[in-house]
Amino acid sequence: MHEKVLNLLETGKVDIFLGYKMMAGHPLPHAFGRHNPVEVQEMILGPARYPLEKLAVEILAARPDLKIGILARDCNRRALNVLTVHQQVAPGQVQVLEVSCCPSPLQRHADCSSLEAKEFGAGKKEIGIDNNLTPDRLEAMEPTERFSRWMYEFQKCLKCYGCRDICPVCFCRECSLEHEDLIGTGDLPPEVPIFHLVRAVHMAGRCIDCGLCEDACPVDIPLRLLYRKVNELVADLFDYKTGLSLEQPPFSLLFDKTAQPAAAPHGA
Amino acid sequence: MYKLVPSVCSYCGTGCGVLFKVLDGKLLGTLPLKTHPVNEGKLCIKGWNLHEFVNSPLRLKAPLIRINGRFAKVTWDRAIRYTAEKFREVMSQHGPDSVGFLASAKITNEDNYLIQKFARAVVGTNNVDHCARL
Amino acid sequence: MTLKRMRFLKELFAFMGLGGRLRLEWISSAEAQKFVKVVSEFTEEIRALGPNPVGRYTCESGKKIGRRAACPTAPDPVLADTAPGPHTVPRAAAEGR
Amino acid sequence: MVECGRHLNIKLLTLTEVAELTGRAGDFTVTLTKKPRYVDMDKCIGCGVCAEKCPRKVDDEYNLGLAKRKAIYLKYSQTVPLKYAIDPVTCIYFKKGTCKACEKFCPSGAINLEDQEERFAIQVGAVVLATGFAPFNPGVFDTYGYGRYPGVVTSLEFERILSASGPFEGHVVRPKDKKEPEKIAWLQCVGSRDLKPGAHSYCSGVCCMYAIKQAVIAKEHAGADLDAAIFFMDMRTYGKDFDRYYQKAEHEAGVRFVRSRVHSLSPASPDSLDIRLEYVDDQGKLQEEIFDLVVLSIGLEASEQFRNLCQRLDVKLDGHGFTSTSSFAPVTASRPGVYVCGAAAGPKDIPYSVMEASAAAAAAAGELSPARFSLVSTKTYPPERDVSREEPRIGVFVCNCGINISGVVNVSEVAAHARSLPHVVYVEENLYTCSQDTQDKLTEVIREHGLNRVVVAACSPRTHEPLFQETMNNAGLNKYLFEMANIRNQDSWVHAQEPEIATRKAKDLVTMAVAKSALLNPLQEADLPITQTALVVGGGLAGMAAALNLAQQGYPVHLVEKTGVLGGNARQLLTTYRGEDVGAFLERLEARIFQEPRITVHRQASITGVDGFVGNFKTTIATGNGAAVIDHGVAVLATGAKEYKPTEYLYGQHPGVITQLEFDEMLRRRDPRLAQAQTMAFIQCVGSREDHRPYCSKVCCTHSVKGALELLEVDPGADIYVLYRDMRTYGDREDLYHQARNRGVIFNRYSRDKKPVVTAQGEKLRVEFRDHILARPLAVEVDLLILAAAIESHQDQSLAQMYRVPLDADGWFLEAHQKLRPVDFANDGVFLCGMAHYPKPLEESIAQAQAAAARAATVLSKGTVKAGGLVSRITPDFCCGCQICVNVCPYQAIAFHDSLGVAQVNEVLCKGCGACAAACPCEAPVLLGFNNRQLYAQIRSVLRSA
Repeated sequence: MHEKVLNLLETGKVDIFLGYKMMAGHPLPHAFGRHNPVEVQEMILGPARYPLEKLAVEILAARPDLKIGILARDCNRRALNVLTVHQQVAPGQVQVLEVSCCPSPLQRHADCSSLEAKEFGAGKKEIGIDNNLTPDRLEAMEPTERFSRWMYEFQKCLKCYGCRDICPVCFCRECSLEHEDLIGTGDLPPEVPIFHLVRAVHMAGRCIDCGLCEDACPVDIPLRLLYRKVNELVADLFDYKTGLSLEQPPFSLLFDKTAQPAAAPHGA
Repeated sequence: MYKLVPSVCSYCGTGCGVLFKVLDGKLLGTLPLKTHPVNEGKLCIKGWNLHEFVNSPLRLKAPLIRINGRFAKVTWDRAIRYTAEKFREVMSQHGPDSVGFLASAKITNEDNYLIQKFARAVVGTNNVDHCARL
Repeated sequence: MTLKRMRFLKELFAFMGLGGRLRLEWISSAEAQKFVKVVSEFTEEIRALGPNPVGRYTCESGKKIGRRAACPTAPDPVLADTAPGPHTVPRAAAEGR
Repeated sequence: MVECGRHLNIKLLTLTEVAELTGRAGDFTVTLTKKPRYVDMDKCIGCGVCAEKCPRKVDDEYNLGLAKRKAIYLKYSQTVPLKYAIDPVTCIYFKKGTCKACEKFCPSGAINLEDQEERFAIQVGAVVLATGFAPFNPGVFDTYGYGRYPGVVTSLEFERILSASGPFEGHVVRPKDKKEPEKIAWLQCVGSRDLKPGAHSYCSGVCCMYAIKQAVIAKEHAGADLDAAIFFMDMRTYGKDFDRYYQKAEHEAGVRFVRSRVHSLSPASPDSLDIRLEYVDDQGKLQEEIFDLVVLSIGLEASEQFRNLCQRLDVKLDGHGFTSTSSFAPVTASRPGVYVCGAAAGPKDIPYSVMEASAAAAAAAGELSPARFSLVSTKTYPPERDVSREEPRIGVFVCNCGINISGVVNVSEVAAHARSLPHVVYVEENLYTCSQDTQDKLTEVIREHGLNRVVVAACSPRTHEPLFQETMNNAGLNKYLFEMANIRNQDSWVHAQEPEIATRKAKDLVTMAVAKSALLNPLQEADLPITQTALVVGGGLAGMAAALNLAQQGYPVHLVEKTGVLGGNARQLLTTYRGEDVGAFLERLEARIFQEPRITVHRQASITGVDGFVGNFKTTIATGNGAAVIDHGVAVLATGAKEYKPTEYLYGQHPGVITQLEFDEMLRRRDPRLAQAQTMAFIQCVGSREDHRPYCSKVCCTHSVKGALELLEVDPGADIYVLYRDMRTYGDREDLYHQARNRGVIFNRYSRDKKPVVTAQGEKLRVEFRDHILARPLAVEVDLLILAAAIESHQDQSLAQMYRVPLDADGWFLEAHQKLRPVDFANDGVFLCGMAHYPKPLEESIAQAQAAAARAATVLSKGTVKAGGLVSRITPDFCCGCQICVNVCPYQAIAFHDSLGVAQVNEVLCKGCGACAAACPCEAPVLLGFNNRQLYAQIRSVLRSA
């Protein structure tokens, strides 16, 4: 692993490699550079998860001249695919070094898409939604009960925007969630349930189910459950497999990808 | 070139762990520190925007005194001297309870301790408060 | 496309427990009768479903549940005893503003 | 109609007849007789009080006697001009000399019972006849019992029964007893394809399609249980997408199709309104069925009046009483300078009538081009007031629309409500806000009260917004500071039975309009100059005709042809169905093209790239001499189609099997095989009306019949078989079909699942098929087998993409609207004609070519195109460059700017549909005039008031 990173740096294939390193007692994301090859030996794989691809795209936005490599688990890879079809990064601009999933302490399985949330207390299970539920298990409940439970969850929202800020595929410059005409300002919790439904709809064809949003949520709203349902619908109704390929146009609820010619040439 | 710098949120007393994204010496953004025992990878909206005030054009970097109705930049010496004079003036006329102290979450606990000590022991008033309670 | 888009929203609403409140029909400008029929039918359907439950979380002034204590709204039928109120918002966060 | 009525350069003369036409093309004097209306058009405000008070009720001819009207009346509610008229035949005053109720009650003193007939003359350069058709009157035959049996109605009457604005508001009932029918039968070919005296031998061409439509709609209105049966001889669904509609009607809607000619009707029992139908079915068995209602699908005919008119105008008629035209000049009447379009020149449907209308305009415009712009009026407006620093001052005008709105909605209450709304400083009620005097007053009020936003609560913006916007301009306000609330079509008309609810809804609609109007901003439109040159793609017949007409109208034309010769498929045709020599015509046309200095012909040229948009296209063509860039303002796509090369029936394997075009070639060369051949067969629908090509190729039936007749010319003793699925010799082509049968051509029908079987027998061929009358298999040995091969599209994806126009599922170019805009595309500045649109005979291609030229000239003649107004604008700072908007834009108006990394809207192409604004994840596009703030203000205002 270290060899590969060193090789990427030394051959000039990348200028910066984003991986992890222990610092101040924490496993932290770190930018390894060519100038300090010894440091590369200190690179570790985990156990924390950060949206490295998001960091890479942010760097590229300010310094398009750089070439960046990232340590990519499956979710990083999918996110990068989504960012590429949305023209946020040109294909190949970010080199990936694939590693196996998934060192998060929240994760008991190696497969990221079955990433499970921690155990929750009895209170939440009784009146809220257990983050470990699957969409079908939630759907087995009566609609009125389901609605109350969702409302319970949404009302806890602190409007910290953490779900958006950590999200690797949230790249918009102007966020609808901050748009005064769409979401009223100045109230807590934010407009229930519009705030979360707006975000859910915006996640259609974008969410790659990495679970970082739920990790970052200070009040444990089962966001993955919501977005997972959204993407189930996207897959069933539109036959669109989010993040699985670079060969598809960006998803939009407004047009059918099959009826469209290939996507327009890539921009900068 | 690009660094991720661990730090502690300066907004309130909770002490959440944060990670600053720094590119070419410029602060790009804030991330929660995933493994920090206090916040476990979560932040409130203020923490998420911790970097905002650092580069904000509205940030005050020098003391201002209103001169002829307009704020003017002055030296710390002058500002402190001016404040001390005014305090003395007010307190000599109306007593120590006529003044109060507001402390900030953006300074350290030690500094906050000093402020309340200053209010209580030096000035002699209990009129001291902190922005987290406002 | 519209069909798929509406199914998407319909199912999403249903997932939230708000099913049956969205309907898509094709009515041309020449089909006034159909329009009347569809709108009347749907109005009845909606009426049968009862008031929009979202309304329970919003009171007349448009203020959200965060200020619900002042809001004379119907109790939550499912969670009548444990209805979440402002107290469920963690205090620190509420005060942080 | 409204557009026609308000156009500055169209003068409407109603109740007027042409008495005489003297002079010559380019300089005619038309003598007109104007019948008295007895109502002053300038004073009448169309309020309807007169009709309400008129005591005389008469049958309403618009509803074909199914409803009543008064002696003073409007033909129907959307009449243009919206002015009442007195029918002197039934008016009590004109009969008995007293009454005058209308005069007494008219609020504007518009009644003039002394009105006299006027005779006057006007000078014109060209005359267009668009007099339409008369419906066939089935009452002349006993057999149908029309007029005697109340259970029998004509298709036109049924159309009114189905109509929401008709006497039963779209409820399907039997007029006499209002019974809801359970079974309805349509009888096709009533008065058409009928040699009885009084009927017509030709096919009316439109009845099959309208009967299917009526059956489908009747089932929609009355429920799927309704048994709808259509009795027909041949199903003639030959138009674009018609066969699909037919298939859907049969297989999805469940309409019953019965192939049979019903000979007579009788009442089911002496006292019943139900009708007994006796007919012979496909198997030759006599059947009997009882129907609640029988609809006679009546044909189209030329009226007596029309024939008299043509006599006065010295315009020749054909044998059926329609104007006589040549296939090569389909809209030109026999008298020079007189043009004809629509059903006046023979039965035809809406799209083709619309096409011909444009074609007639083009033909006339070619004639009149020297005088262009000499008599037109234009408008000038005062400069626009800058309202950007003003608080909104909204004026609300609530319209009574005569009794249309006030009959239901409490208008005063709505007006009072409007006064209570924020920013509203002036409220007025009008009897007719759209009347001319109100417009003048509006202008005054805007000035006097310093209004800077205007809301009219009246009817549909679709019809009236332009009028009010013009008034805004007259008052020195930007026209986009105007907003309409539709309290008529969407309120008083819908909730006629619930006045209180309607009033509440009207208030809500006004509240919303006011909330939005407060946030309206002035929008600017810019005039962009255009290149007044046309590019025609395709040098076939349609392309040539379009190019020639545009050149005659005075515009430079580039004609681009991919092969080395002009003429396209027409080169291979021998004669038209009327027997006119196609080759000779092509030579004349080609000569004129090459003589015309305004036309540049590019042969062996292909289009490799297209840039720009309406008014300013740049098309790159590659020729033998390298590439060239052509600047042009409009493009006409006339790329034609091709004959399908069959794989069926031993084609290509046996020399005796040929296609129709190859057959024409043999006729031209007088191939000796034709004279030697004793027995010949034609097979129709080879490759057409199949799963993968589910359309009718339209021309082949006539072509085969014509071919059979040609063969009989060569050898009158030849045995000729035509194997068909439905004979589709529409219009007067039916005469050829009739002639062919008379002369012994054997026509035998086959069904799609039992196709003829062809086997080789040495030099001969054996064709096996099933005789549909004897119901027995037959086999004939033929010398020559002619296949009516389908016409296929070129499936030219790349051309379609370059000009940003769509192709339909069959590869034909898809027009903007199949009925009303048959030669336009949704993308401005690009037009289509000829077989690139759909298979069609030569005369229809020429008419469509002229139509495309006319439509193209409407762009070229203006000299500029408008940009801006209600368009989308992308805020570059918010654009994240994902290009979703580029993909969703149906008008291809958004391009991605590579170096800036943002998407940009071309304001000329943008139609303001808002798809980009809805699709953008980042709220970057702002739809001017419908932005988020405005829309949310509307929603919030109404939720607040609810």
